Amino acid sequence: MPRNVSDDWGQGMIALSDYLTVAAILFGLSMAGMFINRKNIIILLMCIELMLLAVNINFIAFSHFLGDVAGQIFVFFILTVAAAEAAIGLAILVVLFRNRGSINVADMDTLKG
Amino acid sequence: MSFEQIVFYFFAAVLILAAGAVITVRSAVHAALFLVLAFFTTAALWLLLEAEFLAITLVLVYVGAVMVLFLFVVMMLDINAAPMREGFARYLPVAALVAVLTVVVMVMAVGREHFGLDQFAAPERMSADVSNTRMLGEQLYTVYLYPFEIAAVILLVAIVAAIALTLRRRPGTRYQSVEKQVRVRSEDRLKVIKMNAEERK
Amino acid sequence: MNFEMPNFALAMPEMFVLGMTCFILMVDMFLSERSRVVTYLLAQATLVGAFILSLSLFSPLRELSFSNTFVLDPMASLLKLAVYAVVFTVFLYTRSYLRDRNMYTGEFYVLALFGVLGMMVMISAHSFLTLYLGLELLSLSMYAMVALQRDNRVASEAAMKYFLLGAMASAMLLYGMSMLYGVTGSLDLGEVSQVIAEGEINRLLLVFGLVFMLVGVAFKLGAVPFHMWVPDVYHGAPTAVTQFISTAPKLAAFALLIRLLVDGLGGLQHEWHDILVLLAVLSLSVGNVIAIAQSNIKRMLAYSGISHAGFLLLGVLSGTPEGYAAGMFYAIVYSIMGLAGFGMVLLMSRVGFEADALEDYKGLNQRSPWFALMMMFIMFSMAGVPPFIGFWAKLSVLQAIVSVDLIWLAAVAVIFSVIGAYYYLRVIKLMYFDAPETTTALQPGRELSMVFSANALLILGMGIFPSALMALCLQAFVL
Amino acid sequence: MFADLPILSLLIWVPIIGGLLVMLAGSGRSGLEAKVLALLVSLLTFAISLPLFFGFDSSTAAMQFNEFKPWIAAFGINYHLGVDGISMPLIVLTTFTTVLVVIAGWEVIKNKPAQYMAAFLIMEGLMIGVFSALDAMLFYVFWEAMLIPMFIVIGIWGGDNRVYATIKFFLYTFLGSVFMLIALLWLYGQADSFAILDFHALPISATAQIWIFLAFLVAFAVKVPMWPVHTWLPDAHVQAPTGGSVILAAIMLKLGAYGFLRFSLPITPDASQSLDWLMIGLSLIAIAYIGFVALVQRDMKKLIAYSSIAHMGFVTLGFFIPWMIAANNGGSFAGAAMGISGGMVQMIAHGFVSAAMFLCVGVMYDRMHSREINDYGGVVHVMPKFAGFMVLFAMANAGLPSTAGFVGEFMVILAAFKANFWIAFVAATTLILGAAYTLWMVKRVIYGEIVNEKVAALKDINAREFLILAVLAFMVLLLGVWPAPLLEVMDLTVQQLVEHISVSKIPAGAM
Amino acid sequence: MFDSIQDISLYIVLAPLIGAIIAGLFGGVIGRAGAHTVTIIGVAIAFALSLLVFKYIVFDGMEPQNFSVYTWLISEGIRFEIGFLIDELTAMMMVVVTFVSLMVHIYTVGYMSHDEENWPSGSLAAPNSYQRFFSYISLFTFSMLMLVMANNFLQLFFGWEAVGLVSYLLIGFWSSRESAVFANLKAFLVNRVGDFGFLLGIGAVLMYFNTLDYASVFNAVELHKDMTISIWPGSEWNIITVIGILLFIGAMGKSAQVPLHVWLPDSMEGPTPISALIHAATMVTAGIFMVARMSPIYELSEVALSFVLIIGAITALFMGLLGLVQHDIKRVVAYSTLSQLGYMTVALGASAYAAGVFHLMTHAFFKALLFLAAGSVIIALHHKQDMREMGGLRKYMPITWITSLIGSLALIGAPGFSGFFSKDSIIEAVGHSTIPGAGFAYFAVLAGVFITALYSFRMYFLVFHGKERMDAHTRSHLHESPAVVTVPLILLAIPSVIIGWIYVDSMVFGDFFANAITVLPEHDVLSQVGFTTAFGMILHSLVTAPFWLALAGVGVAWYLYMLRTDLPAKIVQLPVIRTLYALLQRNYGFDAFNNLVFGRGSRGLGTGLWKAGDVTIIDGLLVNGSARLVGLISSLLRHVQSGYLYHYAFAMIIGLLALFGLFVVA
Repeated sequence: MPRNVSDDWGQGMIALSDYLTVAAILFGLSMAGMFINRKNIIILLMCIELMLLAVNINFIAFSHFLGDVAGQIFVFFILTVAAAEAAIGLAILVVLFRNRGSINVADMDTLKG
Repeated sequence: MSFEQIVFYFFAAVLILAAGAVITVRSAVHAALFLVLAFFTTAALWLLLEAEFLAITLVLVYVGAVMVLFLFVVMMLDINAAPMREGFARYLPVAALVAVLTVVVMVMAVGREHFGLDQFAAPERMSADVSNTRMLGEQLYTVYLYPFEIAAVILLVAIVAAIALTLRRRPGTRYQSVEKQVRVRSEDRLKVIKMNAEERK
Repeated sequence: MNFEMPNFALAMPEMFVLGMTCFILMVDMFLSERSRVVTYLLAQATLVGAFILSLSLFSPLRELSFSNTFVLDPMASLLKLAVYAVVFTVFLYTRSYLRDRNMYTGEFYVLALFGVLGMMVMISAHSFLTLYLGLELLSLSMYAMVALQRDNRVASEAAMKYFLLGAMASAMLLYGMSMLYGVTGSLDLGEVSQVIAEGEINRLLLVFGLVFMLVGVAFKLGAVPFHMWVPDVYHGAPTAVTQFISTAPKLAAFALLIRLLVDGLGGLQHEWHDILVLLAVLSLSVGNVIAIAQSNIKRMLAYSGISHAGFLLLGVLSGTPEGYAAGMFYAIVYSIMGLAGFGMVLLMSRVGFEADALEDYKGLNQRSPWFALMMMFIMFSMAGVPPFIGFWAKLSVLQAIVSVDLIWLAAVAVIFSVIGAYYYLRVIKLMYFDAPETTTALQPGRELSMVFSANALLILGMGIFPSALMALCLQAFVL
Repeated sequence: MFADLPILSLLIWVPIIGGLLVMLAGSGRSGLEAKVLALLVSLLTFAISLPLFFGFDSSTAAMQFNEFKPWIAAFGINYHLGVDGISMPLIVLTTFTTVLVVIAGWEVIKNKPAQYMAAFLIMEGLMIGVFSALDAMLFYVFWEAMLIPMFIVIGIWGGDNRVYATIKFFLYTFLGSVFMLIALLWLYGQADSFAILDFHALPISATAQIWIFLAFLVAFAVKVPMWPVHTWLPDAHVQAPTGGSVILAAIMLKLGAYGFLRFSLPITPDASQSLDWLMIGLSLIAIAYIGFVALVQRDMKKLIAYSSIAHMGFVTLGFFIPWMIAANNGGSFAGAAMGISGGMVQMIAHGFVSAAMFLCVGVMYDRMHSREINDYGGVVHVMPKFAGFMVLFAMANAGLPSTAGFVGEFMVILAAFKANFWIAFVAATTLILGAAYTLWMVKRVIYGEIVNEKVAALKDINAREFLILAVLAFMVLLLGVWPAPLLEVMDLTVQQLVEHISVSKIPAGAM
Repeated sequence: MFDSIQDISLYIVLAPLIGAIIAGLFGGVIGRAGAHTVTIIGVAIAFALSLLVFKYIVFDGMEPQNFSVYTWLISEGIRFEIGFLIDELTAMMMVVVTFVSLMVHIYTVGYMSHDEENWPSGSLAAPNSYQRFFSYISLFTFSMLMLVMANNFLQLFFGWEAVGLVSYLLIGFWSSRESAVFANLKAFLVNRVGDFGFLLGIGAVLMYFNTLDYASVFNAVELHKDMTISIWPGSEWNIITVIGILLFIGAMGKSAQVPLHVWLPDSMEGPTPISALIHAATMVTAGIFMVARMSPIYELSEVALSFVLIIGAITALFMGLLGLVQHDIKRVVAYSTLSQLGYMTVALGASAYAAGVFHLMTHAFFKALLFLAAGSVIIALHHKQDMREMGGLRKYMPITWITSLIGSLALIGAPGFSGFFSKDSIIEAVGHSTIPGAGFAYFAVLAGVFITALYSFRMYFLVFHGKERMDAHTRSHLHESPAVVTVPLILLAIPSVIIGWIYVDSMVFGDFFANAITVLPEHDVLSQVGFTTAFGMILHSLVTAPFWLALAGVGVAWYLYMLRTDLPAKIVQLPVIRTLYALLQRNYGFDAFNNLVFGRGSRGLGTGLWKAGDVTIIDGLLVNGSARLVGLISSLLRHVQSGYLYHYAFAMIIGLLALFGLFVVA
């Protein structure tokens, strides 16, 4: 028996779905960012960070609502990996820039077909 | 509307606006700053979710380190704001449509129908003496020992990779290599080759 | 809290590889250019040692450790052994290539070995967490390796594309994991599987998570439509790196697939079956069809790899142990063929000349008949013509799907493999039927030509006696 | 006496290993060592195959010279060899033809002769493997592997348009056979074995039979080739070197027909029955349609290639006639064996005749480097010995009685008459069409005035060519005058086959 | 010396075969003399032994011999044998074949003595052409003997085709002549049309009798006489009729009955000896022999008989007419042969098998004689064959002249000559026949008598009498042919005169063929004719139409070609005649029709099927088309791989969305 939506309001509590929705929107936005942006690769790297952030929100929200710490642990690792990823991504970006003098996404079209 | 809700909606809104800004602003520096904003707001949300340690970590590590790195690279590469590529506007509606569709589907899936309060009741607040950090720590060094080690290796890889990729032994600079000089043989220096006369085409 | 001391012995190979890699990392710092061979030998020794360790740990049992985040089962052992062997061969193949191109550095070996470690973690993962971490360890190593030749324009472009798309894919994978975690309440594959089996969870949500996860897996495998990185990266990366990333990681990706879909989401077989069918058909068609239009052999092999991924998926989607065994057999066989295929490119290349245009293979039979013959073996094997090993791989996969009455799918698969045969034949045509543009014979190093010949002959030899490997793969799933 | 020797294995592996040795021996430019070695290997193989014929027990329809070794346990695939009256003559034909091909290529092949000889020897072993395999997967392995040497042979030593032809050949046949593979896998799922004889005994529902039959059909029809999947053959023949054409025509086409006998008929008798109209229709189209097409060819090899298609039409016609015979004779299959035997004889005969025809064209091509009929005329005046052979083989191709070409056609037409007058009627048009296109070519090439200087400068056949053609002529006449030994060998096997196919395999209760 | 008739029969067939093989394969070694010696000896042995067999069978009253030589093959228990059936019919045919063949062999020694002149200079085929020719005719003798001695349909067909093969080789013997190689191709193909029917006939026999052995078939034929076969739905044909007609189609090809006669005139491109041997005396009568041999079958089907009768009648009449307009001496004889074959066929159709066979025999002698005589003339005139360049040869070539006259008289059926007895029997028999078509046939054969006389004597007068129209050079070299030519003429002239007297009683009206030929009482027209002696027949003929018609023919010929030589040209100009003449000149348009419909038509069809079917639809559209389509798709699809990262990301997201759409939302 689904409760009326306004009930949740009335309770003054934030539902899990609220967090998940925020994360979903964030995820969607950052995904869109991956293909909307055609100018600067750095922004793509930031989109990745945003995507991971969305995932992290998911995990933490689940962790909270499940009362299970594993989700937070996972986020801990994701944060670690994301940092590493950022480091490598930026390193590659630097290499790329040195080779091409540009980090324009649209300029990366040597390889195709 | 409770205080919690106000906090939540405020930060959620800021978060989404910041994220939207990240993907749309022209300047990479601005994007990075908006990203910092997004991290801050996220940290606030996490506090609502009683993940204090991670919230702090996010701010410290991400805002304090990762984003600085980003900004550093942005500044270092000194990229001019390139003009918008032509056809972007033409392409945008399709892109927006796809993005919206994706979001709609996702939101439908994670909406209240499946994750409302009646499916997932809000848990009781934890008592003040429960240390989020301790909880994590205990788990991390016991149950998650193995992942923890791997994460360490990942960081090592990142270090190695970053150094390997960016540490420059400048190819242009000339320096002596004594050992090579000692080892040199005449045939390495001078090679007599025979070529057939080539016909001019 | 109750915490059981983990059984470290099971992870001996991982620990050994990690230790050795760190050791190499340090040793390498003190080595001069001349004595780099030490690094090389140490790296090989690492693999040999790991091989011996894994072999000694081989048992038909399924053992868990590290609070169930780690599993060692026959599949894991077998795949790990295969990974060592493949990477060992890659090192053999690539030494002269790296030396000639200023890439003969400790970093290459260290990164590759970290990659191996990542694969091992994935293969032995029994939790979303370890799966993810293994995947990232592997991926990060590979991103770096692609860009390792720092002054190579295309390589850096390839690395960037690979990195961005890879990161996006792993984000999607993570999103899927988070959903599954949310609905099942556990990261442990065994528990997840159990919860799903209880059947109280909304399947829609499970599928929602599943789709996200599959995107990540499909990306790793290079399955259409998540394949776009494959041609560009294979093409752009230095051939040595291409050889690495096109072979061993496929084994790990297979493990990822099995761990996630079978160990974790076995209860959703009905759902993922349909998705895999779609991905498989798309991969087979797009891979084979686009490969026809390629003029660069590395790109061609990349598209061929995409189609092979499709075949691999066919084995898994059958949902039977025989099918998984067939998929594993396919993955191993593919990596053997991929080694040889890119090995040929390595063999043909000289300093300053990558020999990756198909045109470069013209008249090879006139120049070096032996290598042409070996390359012919490889091409026919990839095309799935008996008596080469590629045929048995396709056969076992087809058998798996026929046995679950997916005959139409088998028909689709074979039609596309016939279309695919065309571009393999074209290579043979270039080598055998066209006149060469130069008459000089290939002069690869002895090591390279021997390992290449052995590789190609293995393709033939295993084609004639495929029984042992097949039996091993089957043992891994059918106890 | 020979029972303890693994004759079939020897027949498969001696040429394959011999071929590898030849390839290794062939470093010399002239490749004389390689050629001599190749000749020895082919002769040895032929010698090994003789006990097969003379030691064959024609009083039983069971498999003989059996060999059995487990091969791939995971799939229950075994190295299982054996021959019966259907496969044995084809094996001997293979070993015989290979000797001729080796000799025929002796001086003609200048470019990499060792590889050339090696390819043929390896092909020989693989083809024998196809004929002797009693395990479906073993059969398939040989079946496919055989494409490789042929692909190479046409591609390297072929004519100007060889690449197109050889790729077409490969893909066409490859496409055909992969469907067979699926059918075999399905059967494996049902029988839990890849043994062909187990497949024979397996009850299969009607629908499944139809699908299996169609899958086999694609594979075998391409190979035979049947209309409309025949277009690879003219191209392949025209472009192939003489030896390639000879093997292609003499043996490879037979593989498809053999497949029908070994797989389609006994495994899916009910489907064969319900689709026999299709098979007969296609066969008749091959005979009549292709006959007309052959009539207008300007390229000799193309003409003979088309004639091969027409002749193979008789083979398939003979194979699929039994049910019509039964329908027309109140369920009695009497006379069906004659159709099948006729098809078999036609296969053997066509092996000799088409080989001879292609060798004849090869003889001329080696001298003139043209296959165009228009470039020739009056060859008899400069090459009388050759002309004699050519006319003989042409007559055999036209199905003249007392030559090999007649026996099979005769038997098939007789059997066809039992089934339906009009089938026999269309089939018998080959008497006219076959004669028309063959003799028209003979008229233009052999007879008439010497048309140009190049023809005037032709030299008659040398001893090597004479030997080959004479041996073939002898075989063509022998088979035409006294086919009884051949029939004796296959008679029981064919009768058993007819018995087998006359019983429905649809499981009781299922339709 | 000879153990049994089995052995003798074997020697009879093997002797010419061995001769042929020796002359053919070792011609270069043994030389010309060797070649003709060995083949003549071979045929002579065959002839002598045939006489012996004839003696055994006819005079000693030996039972017909039916035995197998070896088993050709066994399939499903049905044995296909090679074997001999020797009865009166066979014995007679053997004697005729070997005799004529022997004569032709001897004659050939003279006729071909300068054969190298007929070859282009430098041809390597020329040196052994002489030996090859002997080899061929010996091979022919072997084949013909196999045909007539067969005891089963299979061997009959073997011989049938083998004689066709030799005929093919011999018509095209001078292989540098375009017309010759065209003619031999045509002959073979037209014969193949006949064989087509013949083979189907054999198929029908096997289907219903399960054996191809004559004796078994004939024994069982009664049982099958009411069986029917459904040729197309709703039309049931009597099986005996079907078999009869199909077999007869074979005979139509071999014995050149309308409309399959077109090859015979063209076959005159071959050397004259073979025109005599093959295309007049023996091979072309194979069809007649076959039908006679099959009399037990034909007797049971009036429809088949009627068919035979009508075809024969048409051939007899209309082919004779063609003889009137020919200028080539050999062609006149050739059309005469056609016409006579028509007579024989008519006899068969009227169930007067004996008369037909008897005519076959007499015709063999006199037609061989006429051909060889024509050959003799041709030799004398240096291979000129146009009668408009002949005339008055009587005084130069007395032996040829007199033998030709004998031959012509025999041909027109002058009473007392062999042709008279046989032809008159046929006419009488047809007159008594009652089967459908008999009336027309009777008219045709009667008219034929007049026409035969007319063209025969037209030829005779044009060649041997009247003005000498040849050029001076030729005339100066005119002389009688050598003995090897004239002796056979004389030897053939003898039976042409006397054979009728000897055998008409027993063969036609007696029981000579009782063992070999079956005639149902209701068809037995010959017994109704009822002569008893040869002499009685002559007497009777004087009061019947044929005699007077023949006389009239001779008279008209004499008038037109001796007295008023200007008339024929004028007659031809008459309005109706002109059209008719043109029609005759064109062989009633048969050749044009065949060329257009079968020649061009089949090539057109072939081209159409090839270009439209194979090249365009199958190869172009399906095979290459699908390859091109894949290639096109490939080159289009590769542009999806644009190189732009955002496209790649977009593709991934689209993929994700698609998976949602398919598996989550749905």
